[in-house]
Amino acid sequence: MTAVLAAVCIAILVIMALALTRAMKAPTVYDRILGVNMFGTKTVLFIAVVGYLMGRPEFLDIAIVYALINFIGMVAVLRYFEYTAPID
Amino acid sequence: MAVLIDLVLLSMLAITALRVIFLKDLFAVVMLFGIYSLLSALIFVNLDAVDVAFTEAAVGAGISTVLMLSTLALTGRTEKENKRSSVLPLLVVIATGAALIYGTLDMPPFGAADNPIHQHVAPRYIEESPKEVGLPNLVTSVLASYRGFDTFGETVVVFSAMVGVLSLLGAARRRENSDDAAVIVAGFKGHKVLRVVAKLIIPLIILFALYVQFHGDFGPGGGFQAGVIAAAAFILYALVFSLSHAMQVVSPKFLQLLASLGVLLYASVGIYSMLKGGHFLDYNKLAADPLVGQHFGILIIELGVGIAVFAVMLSIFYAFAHQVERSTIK
Amino acid sequence: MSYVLDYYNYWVVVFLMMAGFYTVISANNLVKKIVGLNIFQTSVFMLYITMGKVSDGTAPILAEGVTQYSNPLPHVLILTAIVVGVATTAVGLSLIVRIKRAYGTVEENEFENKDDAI
Amino acid sequence: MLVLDIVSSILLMTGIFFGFSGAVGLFRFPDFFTRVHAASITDSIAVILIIAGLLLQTSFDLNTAKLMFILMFLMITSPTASHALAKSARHGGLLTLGESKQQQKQQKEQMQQQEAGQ
Repeated sequence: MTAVLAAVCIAILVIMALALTRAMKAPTVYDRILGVNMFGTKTVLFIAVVGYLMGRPEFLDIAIVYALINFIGMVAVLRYFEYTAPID
Repeated sequence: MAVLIDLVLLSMLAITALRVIFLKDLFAVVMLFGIYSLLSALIFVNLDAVDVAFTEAAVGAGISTVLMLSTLALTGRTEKENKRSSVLPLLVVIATGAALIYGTLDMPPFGAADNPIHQHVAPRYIEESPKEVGLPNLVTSVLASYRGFDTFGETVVVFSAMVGVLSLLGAARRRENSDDAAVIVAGFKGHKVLRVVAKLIIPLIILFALYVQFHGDFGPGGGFQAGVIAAAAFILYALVFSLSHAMQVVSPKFLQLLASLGVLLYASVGIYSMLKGGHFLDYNKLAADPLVGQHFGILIIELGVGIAVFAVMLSIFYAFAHQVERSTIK
Repeated sequence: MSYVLDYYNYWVVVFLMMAGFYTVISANNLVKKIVGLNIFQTSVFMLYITMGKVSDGTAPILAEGVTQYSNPLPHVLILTAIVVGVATTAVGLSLIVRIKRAYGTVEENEFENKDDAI
Repeated sequence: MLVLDIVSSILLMTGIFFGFSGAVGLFRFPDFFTRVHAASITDSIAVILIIAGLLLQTSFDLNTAKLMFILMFLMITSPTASHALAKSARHGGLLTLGESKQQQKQQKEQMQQQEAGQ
């Protein structure tokens, strides 16, 4: 079972790397926000899986905080982007 | 396995930091900085620093990003071209970097159990703290009980940061005529779905903040993290509905009162333990049995820290958001 | 190979420190300087936490059947440092807002000689 | 016990497959609105499957409650975030691939008319 969890961990790391490159190399700002959002949700899953892999499942509190902060950061970016919204 | 995760995360972090240097669009810089602090919080989780990851995620990726975004809304989004040549800074950076890397060569290897850092002070606290303080979370017991006076100083530092920001930006006053036409930028009026969902999850976030506040003794959490998460809930409310709505719910005057109440609560625990014959912030005297006294003491000061940090973070956000709204209206 | 594994953490910390340092020096915009400062700061936190890690230890929360814990003391130090770091960032950002209101710009090369004009 | 392990590893693997397809879709799709579509849908399905896989690993205790809370929270917030992003992009004037092609065609026709006009 731990082998499966380890494989899942590595796979999520690869997905996070892809989302990160999307966030870094984005044509428009909205693509960048999309990359950041996808990276955030994948981080939540990563912590949950690592918590179970290491046998310390009280990491789940941190996963909840990640989900929270990811959503609030997303709303803040959209809100303040509409203030200064020249489309580049 | 943990080493592999550590290596991959560190290299992702390095690439993000590199990318931040060469970006001109400040919006992208702040978003990548959000990812940077989220990634560093992940590395803290991997290095077994659970409380630190909690704080870094909530504070670093949450509050700092929101404050920087509101500053960008005031100061403009793109950085102008830098005419000065970048050779000199590069040389300075390379020189100091080489000296530092040379310095790390004779540091003890990473993760070895017999490193000098683990021999001197740590064993005493790992063995003694269950007997003297009785909390499973060693970090909270050291933070709140052994080093209570420093945490008191830290709470006062956070309070003085609020005083600094309010004196610089002017305290946000709740405009009585807040429903007049001047309030043009009234939140996401168009986003109906966002407003309904925000109404649904803000109580959940506050409930989670209370859980974190009182769960600090047994797992990751504590006063600082709880205060920041509660402030993040109200920041979400202010972002989705307009600032004046949020100010009607929690007025700035009430926040300043709450901040000073939190710091006062912390200090009164210290004074009370002095009245009972102990030193300042000596919780053993708070109850008949010292262990119960420790529990009371830590619970109350964590509550004081939580209230103070919540009020400080929210009033700092109010000051910034008030500036943003004032600048867009005129 | 194991030599690199022992010191990889410290080298990445030094690299991040230098990245933040370079951003602070060469950035023209004040907000970007603050971001560089935060990058520098987070790398210092990582240095302390990597020193406190024990390879087969777990998080310093007492649980039965666990003998080896990572060192909790750097965690307490860094917890305080993060909160104070945010407090200073907030004050720094409010100073930038005031600079923008006073000089109309936050680009360093533009308002350097504005004072002698007043 | 073996059945539980097999079922949860199947769930985890399919969750990873969907997550991976979302990440690849993020690069392969031509314009922004299809990318939002790819990312947000595979995000939700990957969250459901992976957390369901983890739920089978836990005996019924506090961790199950936390996992259910994460699942419910993500099910509420991640589609909303993608919706808000797409709406804000649309409101900000971003064109879909079809519309941008049409716009280029119109501009070409106007230029031809101006040349024909001179």
